[in-house]
Amino acid sequence: MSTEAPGPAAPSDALLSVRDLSVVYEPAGADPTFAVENVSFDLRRGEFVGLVGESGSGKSTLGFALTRLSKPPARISHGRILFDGRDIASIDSEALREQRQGGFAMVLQSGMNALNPVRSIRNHFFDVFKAHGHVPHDRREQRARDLIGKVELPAATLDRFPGELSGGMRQRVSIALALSLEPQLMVFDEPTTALDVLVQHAVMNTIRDLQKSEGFTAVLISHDLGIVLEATERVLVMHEGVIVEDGPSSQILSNPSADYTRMLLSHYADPRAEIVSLPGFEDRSIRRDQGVSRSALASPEHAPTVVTRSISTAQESIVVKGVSKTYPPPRRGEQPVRAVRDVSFTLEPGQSLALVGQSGSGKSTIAKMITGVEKPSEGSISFGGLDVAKLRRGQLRDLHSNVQMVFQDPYAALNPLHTIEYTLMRPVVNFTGLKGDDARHRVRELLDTVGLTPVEQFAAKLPHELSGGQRQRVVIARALASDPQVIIADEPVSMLDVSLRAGVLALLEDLREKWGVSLLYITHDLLSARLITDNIMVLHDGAVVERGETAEVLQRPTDAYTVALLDAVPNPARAHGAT
Amino acid sequence: MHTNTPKRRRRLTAVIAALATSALVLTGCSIDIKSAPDPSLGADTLLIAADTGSPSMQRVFNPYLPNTRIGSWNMFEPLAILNDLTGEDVPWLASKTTIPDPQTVVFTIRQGVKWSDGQAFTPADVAFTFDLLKKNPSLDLKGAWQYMKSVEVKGDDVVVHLNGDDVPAAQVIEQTQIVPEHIWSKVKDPTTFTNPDPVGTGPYTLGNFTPQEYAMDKNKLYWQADKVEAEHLVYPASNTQLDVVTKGYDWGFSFITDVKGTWEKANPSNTYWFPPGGTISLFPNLTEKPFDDVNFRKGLSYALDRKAVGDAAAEGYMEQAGQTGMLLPNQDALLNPAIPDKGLITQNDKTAASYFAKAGYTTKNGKLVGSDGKPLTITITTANGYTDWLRAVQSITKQWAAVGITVKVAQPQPAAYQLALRNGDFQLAMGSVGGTGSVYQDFANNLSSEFYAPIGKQASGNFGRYKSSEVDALLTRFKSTTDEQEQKQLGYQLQQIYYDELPSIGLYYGGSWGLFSTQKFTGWPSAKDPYTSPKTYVSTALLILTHLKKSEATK
Amino acid sequence: MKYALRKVGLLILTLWAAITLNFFLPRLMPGSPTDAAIAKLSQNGPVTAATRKAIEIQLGVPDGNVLEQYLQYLKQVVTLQFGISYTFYPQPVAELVSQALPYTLILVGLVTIVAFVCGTLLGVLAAWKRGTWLDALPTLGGSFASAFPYFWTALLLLFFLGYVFKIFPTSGAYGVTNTPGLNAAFLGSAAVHAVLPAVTILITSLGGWILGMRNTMISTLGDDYVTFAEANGLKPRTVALRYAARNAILPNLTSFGLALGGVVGGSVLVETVFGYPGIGYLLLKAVTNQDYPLMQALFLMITVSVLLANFLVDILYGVLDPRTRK
Amino acid sequence: MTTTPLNPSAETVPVDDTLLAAPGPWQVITRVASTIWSNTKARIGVIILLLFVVVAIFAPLLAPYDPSATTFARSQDASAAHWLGTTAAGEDVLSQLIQGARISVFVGFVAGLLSTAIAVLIGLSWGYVKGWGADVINFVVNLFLVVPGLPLMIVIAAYLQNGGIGMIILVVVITGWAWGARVLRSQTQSLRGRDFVTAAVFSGERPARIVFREILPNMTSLIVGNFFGAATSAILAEAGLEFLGLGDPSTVSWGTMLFWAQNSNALLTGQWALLFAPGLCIALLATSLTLINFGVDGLSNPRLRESRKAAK
Repeated sequence: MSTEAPGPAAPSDALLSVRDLSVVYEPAGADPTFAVENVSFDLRRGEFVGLVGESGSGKSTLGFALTRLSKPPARISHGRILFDGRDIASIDSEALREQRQGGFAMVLQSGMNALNPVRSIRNHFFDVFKAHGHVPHDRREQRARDLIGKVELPAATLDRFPGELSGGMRQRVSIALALSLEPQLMVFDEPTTALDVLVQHAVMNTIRDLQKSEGFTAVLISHDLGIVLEATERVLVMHEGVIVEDGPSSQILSNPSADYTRMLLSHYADPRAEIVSLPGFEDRSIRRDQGVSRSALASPEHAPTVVTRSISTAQESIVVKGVSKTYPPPRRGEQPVRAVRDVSFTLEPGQSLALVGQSGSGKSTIAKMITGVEKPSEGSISFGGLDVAKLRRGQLRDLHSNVQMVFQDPYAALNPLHTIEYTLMRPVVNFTGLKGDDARHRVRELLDTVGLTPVEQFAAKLPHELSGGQRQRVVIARALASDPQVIIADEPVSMLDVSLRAGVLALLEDLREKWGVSLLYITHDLLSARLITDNIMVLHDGAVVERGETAEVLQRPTDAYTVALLDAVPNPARAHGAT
Repeated sequence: MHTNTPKRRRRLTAVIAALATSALVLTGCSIDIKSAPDPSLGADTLLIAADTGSPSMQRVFNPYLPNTRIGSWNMFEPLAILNDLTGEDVPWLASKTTIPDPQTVVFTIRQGVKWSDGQAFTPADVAFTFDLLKKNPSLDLKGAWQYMKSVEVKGDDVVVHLNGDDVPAAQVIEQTQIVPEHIWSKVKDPTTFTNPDPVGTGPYTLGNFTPQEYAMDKNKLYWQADKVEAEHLVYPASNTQLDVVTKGYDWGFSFITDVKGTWEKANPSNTYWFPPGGTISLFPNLTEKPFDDVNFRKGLSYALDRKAVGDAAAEGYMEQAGQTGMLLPNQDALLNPAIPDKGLITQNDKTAASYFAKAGYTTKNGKLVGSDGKPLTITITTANGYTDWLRAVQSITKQWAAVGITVKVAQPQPAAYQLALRNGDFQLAMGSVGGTGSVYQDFANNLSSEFYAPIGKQASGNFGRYKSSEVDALLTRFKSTTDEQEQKQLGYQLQQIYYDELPSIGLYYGGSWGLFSTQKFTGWPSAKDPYTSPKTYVSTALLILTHLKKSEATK
Repeated sequence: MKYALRKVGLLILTLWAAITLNFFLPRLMPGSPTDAAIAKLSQNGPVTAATRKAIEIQLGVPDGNVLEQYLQYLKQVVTLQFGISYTFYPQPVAELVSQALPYTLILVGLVTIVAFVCGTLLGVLAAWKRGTWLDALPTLGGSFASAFPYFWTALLLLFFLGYVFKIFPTSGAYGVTNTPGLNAAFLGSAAVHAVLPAVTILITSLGGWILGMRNTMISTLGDDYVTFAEANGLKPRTVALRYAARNAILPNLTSFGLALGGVVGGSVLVETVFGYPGIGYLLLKAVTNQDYPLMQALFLMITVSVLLANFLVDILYGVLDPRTRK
Repeated sequence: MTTTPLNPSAETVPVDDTLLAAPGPWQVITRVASTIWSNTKARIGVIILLLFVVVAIFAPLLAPYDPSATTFARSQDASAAHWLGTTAAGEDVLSQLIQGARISVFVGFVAGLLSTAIAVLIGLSWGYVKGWGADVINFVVNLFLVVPGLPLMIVIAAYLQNGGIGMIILVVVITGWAWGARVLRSQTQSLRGRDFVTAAVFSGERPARIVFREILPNMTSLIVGNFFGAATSAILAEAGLEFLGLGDPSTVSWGTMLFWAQNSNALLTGQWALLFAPGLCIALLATSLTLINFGVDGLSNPRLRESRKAAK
């Protein structure tokens, strides 16, 4: 194989050398676009390298290309991938297949779905052994047990089917499967993104330990610079298909060279700190002291003109008293699911309350009960004079005119086929009684309020023409359309790229301050809770384990669960400060 | 892997083009069908297309059930056969039938007849049979006991006493098929008795039976054994037109499209004979305006080109029918000579218009308009699936459209069509008249007030709701006369009334579709030798089976 | 438990409603069974008033008013005593059905299974070799063949292979000379007789399975576990069959269940054209002759078997898909 | 930093993304059409279908003779005057074939539209409502799925009598909507769990509006697919019913041509163009709809789209 590679020669201990690699997307009926453009880099043996970028940066595309898993419409259009001196960009499929044992392996983002639902875990392992024949017949069972042990799962897991395992367990199984190939290179594509915070943390630890003990070369692809910096020795930062920075982790943390990297880094902070600030976000204590509106500080060029409330009446509080919710058992013979256990709290007018906990802690169920979507099994929920649990369908409308919701996934919360104007017009027409030009005017005011200007342009757009942050602003504008007293925000920023989060949070905070809307903020992300809420309640298994002022609770947690949650927050500074 | 390259597209297009072309090329060819007789059938065996099993044949040989196998007719013989073609009575199990007075019929039972199990056939069997039908009216399909009061055996005679003067009843009663007392007396419930192992007096006995085919073998004990030359009969269950043409049948009863081009062409010894079996007619609902007006009916009649209607319905194989109710030429002898042109009515739109005018209908803007100023619309009811009738109706529709009448066609399913007839729920209905072989029966069924029922009440005959004291009187006289000449005269008068009053409008003859092969046997009925109708079922089949001779080739 | 009870309750309710519908539907048809019988007889020659009367007595104007008839019918359903057929008087309904059922079950049932298996395999192949002639041929051929009207295909096959080239028999389920039973002659003859109807059903139903499987298989091929299996270097055969196809087949099982349930109804058009003595032919006869007892029995049988087949598929689903176990 | 960069996200949205081009029904239709057209199979289907539609529309101009004129010699073989011969009643087969396209295309479209409309109405309400309402609909739909189809058709056809085209359409619709309703219902159920539907509830929308303005447009491809499927089975069912003689044999359609062909044993008289041609036309028309559905499948499932180059 000729090696007339342009550019720098590969270092002598390089396992992988990528030269001028380009990957093009050629979807039917659309123009081709380059997802990865002229990328070159080397990986040394035993190195643990992070590949960081926000959505659309091409990092996963690159990961798939490295392991030759690109599928139409993606295609490697140019460049070479030298693995152990051999160009794998152009070998045939059978040679490639053989190369996968003892070569390169990949752990997919959605580890949940990476296992064949109708095959037992044992068969998954045996399929790999059979395909490559690298484990003798009589040693297969033992080898499978060893591997499953390496990812800290009991041997009994081998008898199970993927559907019987939790997400974290499934991701561990796929790591073990990748490991069973005895690869020299492992590519982890967002291995923990779909998992719960605490589980994320544990899985990452396992990956780190395995890398050390097995000694494979690893690439960790993630959108979360925090996680990557915590785990890896070297980081490649990708932006719009190009590697913008490549350097040791410590150097990137202390002295990033690219603006983009600096911007990413600025969005990390430790929720336990005395003072927590993000770009555009002064700490609450400072703001209070200075008596300045935060949003004015944040973006002077973009200060939203806040609409005066059309109805400024006495505010009502939401009172939750001894609420429990029990779901019937999901399968016969199992225990009923107690999603919420005896939760009581009051959301005072104008207050902001954080409800934190990992998934399954019952926080979303509480939101559903407050908005009348679900009825509590025990206890009562009232909003002003309304007994929420006893509302009939028609009355729910009255509740919704005062209690609105901001959804987690801005991509799912907007009907892709309706223009922004239509989406916002509906609640305006339904709740305020405005019609025609008045309603249209109101829609534009709302867009202005959430900072989507020029409003005329945005009104005419469809959701897919907006970025995630913009969509979330539309969702917030919709929630505001009925002049609500309470907004319930269910993980409003968890689906957004790190750089977009602060803006949306700032908007929420702004609205609360200017409009006097009470905010129930549901999240697993303690940092954001710290930034925008006064009070916090930590939920675990449906019950409140800790509550108090947000800053107080996060700085001096008393419950072990709260501590665990805090520890799970990725923090590059902390990680590298400690080492 | 290239999915969508121009080359592939061309290939796809080429495949489709090739398919279409080959289809068209194939379409241009025509394929000759030749008859290929089953070599396993001997020269002494008749293959008969008659007994269609659907989906397969049940072993039912109880002659009194409508679902009885056709073979029953060859085993259970009647006292006399009413030749529905000629109207003659042929003495059969009764060697002689006498009517001493209009209320009594005497059947002299034939001597020397044996049941196929060897037992002698006696007058007691006849009396038992009549008794059986009396006790089980559901078996009395011919309705013998509608006319009978009692039966007695006097020596070799069986004397039947009638309910009143009823000479024509003899022709119904004589058709009763006789069953052996020594077997049927032991049957618990004759109404559901399938008679799987039949014993009869007829020329054949049941041979091998399977749901797809059964055979009959010559009855060695048959009283006319010398006249029966075919040793075996085979009745397959599947008798599609394709089967009939290709599989070498000797005798079939089926209309076949283009009989000359198919049946006759398939084998040089194939012949056919399609004598009239009834008159396909339009029944006007006589209780409904304007059909109650004889002038209107005449207008409709003169507006018809019956030749065209008949041609459309039967592809030109059947003749147009006259307005006498007689089947010609079979019943030429009984035809009223006073009626002009043998009752044929020639289309004449002018005459039609004059009759319509008498009925109050005039032509405006090409439409026939009534006195109320509304254009005339008529609905003709025919049974769904009776395609020959439908073809006729389509032809009528075109002809009447020419004189300004809009015709709608109603095609209920056969059962619903029957219901419509019975309830009088129609304006004009297609139907068949005559063909029983008895002049009295033919007219009585359609004209007698005995069967009259008001609209809404179910009628069992006389669906047009005809009512005439004159006709009733003629029919009553018919019942009480034994004089053939007088019967003939009465027939003339009924024909005249039929011709004048148009209680139904005759269109064309429905055919008796006889298909024969002279390869093994000759002596089939034909236009030259019209001794009986070519039907494969009913007792007249016995006349054919005892008439066949081995052909020169098989002798 | 409450959920299960509700399901069972709903099933019983559906069954009852279907049974009731089966009772009333035939009675909606204008005209009585006698009318139907007369209509049939009148094609052979004039039918006199006396004949009509005899048949009316024979078939028996059904006893009592509609409610009483209905209760009587329910009793028949429960006791499975369906009485005597009108069309095939005096044959008991049970006898007719039991004669016809084996032919339909074996012919249509077997062909349905064969079509499902072959169609599914071809669909897997088409999806796996997407874009090659192995995809184009079964996909296009299947689309085209499944667009053929059943009876038309049947007629053409019958004409060419039956009458012109005389390769296969033209009607019936077995040779005239065979005695039904477990003898080689009969079985051989029955097999030969089943070829044309079987081929007809196969041709016209194969396409649907091919297309269905191809589509789900293509979707499955994009699933993560297939990508992961490829990333682990499993052999293409293993990936195609054990990973992709194994999962892709699950959604098609529901359609297969309905198709299996429909087997008992036979294939009316095909059986009619080939004069095949199965349930489909019987059904057509029953419906066109207003044979209430026969219709009711057949409808009940079909209804129950559709429900039963769905139930069996649910069980099969449980076996094939561990997610539904427990 | 409250401004967000205006870069379009590369995320894939899990709905009919082909419908997302721009607002307005015309653009949606254009976009649907172009997606379908981009599929080779679908394109062939569209061409065949258009051909039939054109023949149907201009049938009176294209047919050489009056299709119901019985004035020609009976059972003629193909000739220059009668390309496909004549029927046993003396009609011109080619003229009948051309005229027949009208009925089949008409029945296919009308019955397809009607049964799709019913399936949409029932399927969507069924998917959206909860509680006893859903049980009632479930019950009715199950009933229609369980009761045998063809006998039901025959019974209805017999009940309605006078089998005209309207009756055939009605029968096909009555027996054909249930399956589509079931498919649409499950899609509705999955869509109703989407956040944008919940959001619409929060926007104070009434259920009917949610179902038909929020959910329905997101199922366009499924509905279009259902339409083509329903039209295909309607065309086949029409032919089947007419072949069994349950239609009105005096109308000229492919189904009745086959009925007459069988009735007058066209095979026997060597007139088998009469049998072959209508059947082939039915098959081609039905195939064209099936082929178009290949393109429609690609609307909702991008995996089923044909890529320009699929290197493996």
